[in-house]
Amino acid sequence: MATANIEVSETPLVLYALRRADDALILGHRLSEWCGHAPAMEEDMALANMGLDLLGQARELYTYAAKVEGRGNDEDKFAYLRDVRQYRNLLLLEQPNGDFARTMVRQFFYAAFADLYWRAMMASSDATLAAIAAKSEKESAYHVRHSSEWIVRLGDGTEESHRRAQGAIDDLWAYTGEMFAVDDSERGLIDAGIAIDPAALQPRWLKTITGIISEATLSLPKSDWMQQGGRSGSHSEHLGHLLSELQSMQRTFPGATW
Amino acid sequence: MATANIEVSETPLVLYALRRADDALILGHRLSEWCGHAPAMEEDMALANMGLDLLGQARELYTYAAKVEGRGNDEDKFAYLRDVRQYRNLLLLEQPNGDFARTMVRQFFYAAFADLYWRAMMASSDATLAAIAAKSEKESAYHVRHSSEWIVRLGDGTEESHRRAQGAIDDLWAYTGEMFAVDDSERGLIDAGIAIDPAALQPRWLKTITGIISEATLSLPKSDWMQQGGRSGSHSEHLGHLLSELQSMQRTFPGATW
Amino acid sequence: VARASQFQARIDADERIEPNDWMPAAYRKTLTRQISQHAHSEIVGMLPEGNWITRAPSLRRKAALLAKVQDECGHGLYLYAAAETLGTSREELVDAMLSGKAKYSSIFNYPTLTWADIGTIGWLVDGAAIMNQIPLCRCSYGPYARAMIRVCKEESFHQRQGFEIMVTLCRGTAEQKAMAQNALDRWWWPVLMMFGPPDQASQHSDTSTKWKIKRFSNDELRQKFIDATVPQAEFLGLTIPDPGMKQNANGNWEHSPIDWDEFKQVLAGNGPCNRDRLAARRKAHEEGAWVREAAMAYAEKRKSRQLAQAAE
Amino acid sequence: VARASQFQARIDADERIEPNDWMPAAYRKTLTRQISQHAHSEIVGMLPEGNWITRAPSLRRKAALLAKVQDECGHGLYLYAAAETLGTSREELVDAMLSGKAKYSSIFNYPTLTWADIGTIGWLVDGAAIMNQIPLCRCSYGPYARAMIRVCKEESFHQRQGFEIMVTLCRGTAEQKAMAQNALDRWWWPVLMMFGPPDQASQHSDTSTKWKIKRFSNDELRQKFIDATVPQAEFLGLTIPDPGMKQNANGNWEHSPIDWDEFKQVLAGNGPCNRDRLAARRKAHEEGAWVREAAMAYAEKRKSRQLAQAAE
Repeated sequence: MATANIEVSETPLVLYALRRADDALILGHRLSEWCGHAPAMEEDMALANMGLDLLGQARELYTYAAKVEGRGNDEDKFAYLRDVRQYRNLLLLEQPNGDFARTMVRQFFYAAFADLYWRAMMASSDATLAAIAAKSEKESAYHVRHSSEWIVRLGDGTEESHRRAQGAIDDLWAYTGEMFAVDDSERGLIDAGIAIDPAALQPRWLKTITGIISEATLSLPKSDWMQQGGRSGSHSEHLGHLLSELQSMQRTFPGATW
Repeated sequence: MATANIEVSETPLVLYALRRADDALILGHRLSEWCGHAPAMEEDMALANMGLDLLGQARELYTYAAKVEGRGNDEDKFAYLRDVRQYRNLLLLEQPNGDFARTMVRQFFYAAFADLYWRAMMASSDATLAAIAAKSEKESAYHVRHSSEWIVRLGDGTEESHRRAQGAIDDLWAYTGEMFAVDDSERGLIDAGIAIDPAALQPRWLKTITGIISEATLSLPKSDWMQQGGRSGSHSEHLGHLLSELQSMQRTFPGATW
Repeated sequence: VARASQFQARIDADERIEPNDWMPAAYRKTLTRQISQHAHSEIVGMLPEGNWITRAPSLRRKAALLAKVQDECGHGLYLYAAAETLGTSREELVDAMLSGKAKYSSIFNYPTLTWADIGTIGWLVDGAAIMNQIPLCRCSYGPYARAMIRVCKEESFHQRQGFEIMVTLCRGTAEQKAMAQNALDRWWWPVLMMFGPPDQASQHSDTSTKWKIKRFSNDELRQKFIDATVPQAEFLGLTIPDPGMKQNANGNWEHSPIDWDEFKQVLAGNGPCNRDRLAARRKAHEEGAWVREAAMAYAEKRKSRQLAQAAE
Repeated sequence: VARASQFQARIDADERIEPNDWMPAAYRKTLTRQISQHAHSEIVGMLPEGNWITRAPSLRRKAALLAKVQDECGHGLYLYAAAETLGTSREELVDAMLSGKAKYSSIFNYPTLTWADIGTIGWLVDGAAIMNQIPLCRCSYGPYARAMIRVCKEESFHQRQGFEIMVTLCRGTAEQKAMAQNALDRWWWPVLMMFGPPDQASQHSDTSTKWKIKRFSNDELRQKFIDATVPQAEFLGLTIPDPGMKQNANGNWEHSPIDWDEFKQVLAGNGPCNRDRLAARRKAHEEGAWVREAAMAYAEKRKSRQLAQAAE
């Protein structure tokens, strides 16, 4: 019986790299869905730019995971030949684009985290991760700037844009907690100085977020209940649909070179 | 190099059955996309009913194609392991659901044809096709009734529903010509009394259509330009996306039994 | 007061209460709430399974799943009709659900991640629903009891179908069996919560029991369900994700403590899919508004044309 | 009249015309039409290729395709900017496209069915575009000429990428090679039509040539393209779907007659994707309206706040 899904040895470092790679791929894919359909041509450009940055990050991280794992996997096998339960991205990033407000709120929540995260990761004792972090941090800084400008414009724009932006914040807020969570696998890397502890970044992240949200005349939900699961493969219903599209060619023509 | 697409010996009779099977599967699949999202619960029921009828027709026709072909293919291999260029359905039926008006216009155009077509096919010299025709005709008669009632309601309902129904007619009209086209492969079956000539049905079809459309205070486009290609595998961009979803499980887990 | 004791006497004599019979306001209210929640559950319950119709792995499964989800819609329709006999319109009931005021079963706030979830929902969720619903076939309120008879018949068909999907997966490849186990792992505890809070914490049971709406306690039904399910899991070769579960002297399987905090969170709106489910139903309702308006406008036009014709 | 002949003298002397220079109204109109059509083509051209971004078969191809479609958007932006120097706003130009009044290249009214179409578009559609555009780098109107220099540089990169996709397919499995051949079969004739009607039937060429907007005739460019493409197809091992094509004494490849009826149909709106393309662009525009309004409202609020602050 043929099987098309690869097996992955999820040692802590492989798992670490895959989680971040999946984050970047899935968000990059979502942004790429806008291409040709954005509210203005300048936004087609900007969304594609951010998508390209993220795809680039994903490729480097997958390649590193493959190298560390050493079982003959590569960036394309990781991206195209894992099933939904093998994906390790944050739930936030697989949420559908929705309207432009929702896409920008998702981007803002994540980029504000990623920027702090990658900046701190530049001090990783793992030279490859430190190098990826340096590049990703520069890119994330632009993502924060672009998305936060839009949050302010939408929040403080018209009544409709305010309503949509607030709705997006309310809907996506519960997915932000997962960014700061750490499991045992990752705790070991933190203790070894390979990874940094994201929980330490939460106060600064919250400060950035509340600053922009209040400038935008918007508000954060009171609820502190947070949804988790992506990091261990318990996803929302949205990821499966995304993957059926993303993987369709590799699944239909197994083993071919493109 | 593994390949996941089956090869099909498209003799005239196999091709004939596959074309009708693909019609039924693709339209049935489109209708099933509504399930849980229809404008009223009664329509959830009705759309699922019609979808089930069509899935049933598809299964019988695929099974017959498999039997005639005699190469070990079966209904699931035909449905799940042919690529977009191997599909043989009418372009009309792969068009996206759009709003309810568009779904109903698509249904009406096709059902009004299918009803006449299957009624005539009951006289086929091929006993299996004649039996499938008898069953399908009964089902199509209900599809015509249901969809034509909606065309009248939407056309003669509110200004908005009229505008949407007219828009759907204008957009889908160019796909209706393909229902009446015959190629050499099918001509041989017609001459042999196995298939009937759809062109002979066009006047009656047009009479049904114009009757309902005018009762609905709607109008048919003037244009007589017609789009073709589905019967020979030249599809619109929509079919590939539909198939990536329809086939995702069989493609991801090749060879498994479900 | 005389009417109230007469009413209770009829209940005690196992008579059926019918729509035009006198009934206490609280009975009416309780039943309206329960039947409509049940109807909402059928309708919202279309979504998690509907999520796999377009991806079902064979044509036979695709047709069966579409038919099943259609049946759920049908159940919703009978149940709304039963609730309407108590004097509240379907429109009002649906609006209460869409606005978030009325509840539906929390089990539908969990996502369907893989095809094995479709099997598991049929096997366990429908199985649990049947346990809850069979006693309702003898409920004191006639229209509800009759609706439940029809619903239960179809549900047990669905339950068998779901179990058969699980059998196929468990006899399949290692990947398929792992998929089945993973689905059981995710659904087991939420399914146990479907029977409601433990008896000592349940709010509505006392009066419901007196009125013969409820005939067994939550814990009794939960126990029955577990005892029925354990051998099925064994048959499938799957492990129930409760390492502390053990059979007691009476032959009943005792489960470990249930995480009622999760139950309360999901009930309060904090389940994995609460927002998605309501958003999907609201979207269908809002995007369908113009269709429903068109149908009404047409019906009115037609009526006034007919009147005009009759007057000629 | 003196200005007109002075203008023509500048053109004849190969001087560049700049936005603030005097120019005949017809020159302005012709260029506005041509540049904006070109811009519309870049923007609508994002759609057929964009259709495969989410399904590109490797991450490298996915990134390259997204970058390519983004470049097309960038080309659209420079070209609108060049057209705006002639006095019509981008908004007006875009509205004319969305309303169906202004045209875009008909080649984008054909669908992308398989991944091989992405290779073929790069190889042939971009290849044909470059043939058309290289002479425009020397066009008499400065802003257009400068935009074209930048566009052509990127287009030839895209063309090489497309050809490389074809090479990979043609060296791949039998299925991949068949996919490549099928794509060539579907795109060949539409690509030849990209050069426009045959010279004896062309409307705009005379004045365009006089004004040094157009430097080669449609048929000349088409011939150049075919002669360049035939050896590439041979290299790939693909068959150009024109059994009547033959090399003449000058070494040029003579093609069979082109079906200009199809060309006219597609131009008149009856191509396979005309409705889809316009609908997609209109949807993006309409659904983006609230975003653009929000940005404007915010900019105004900000301005008035700054003014208020300055006044304090």
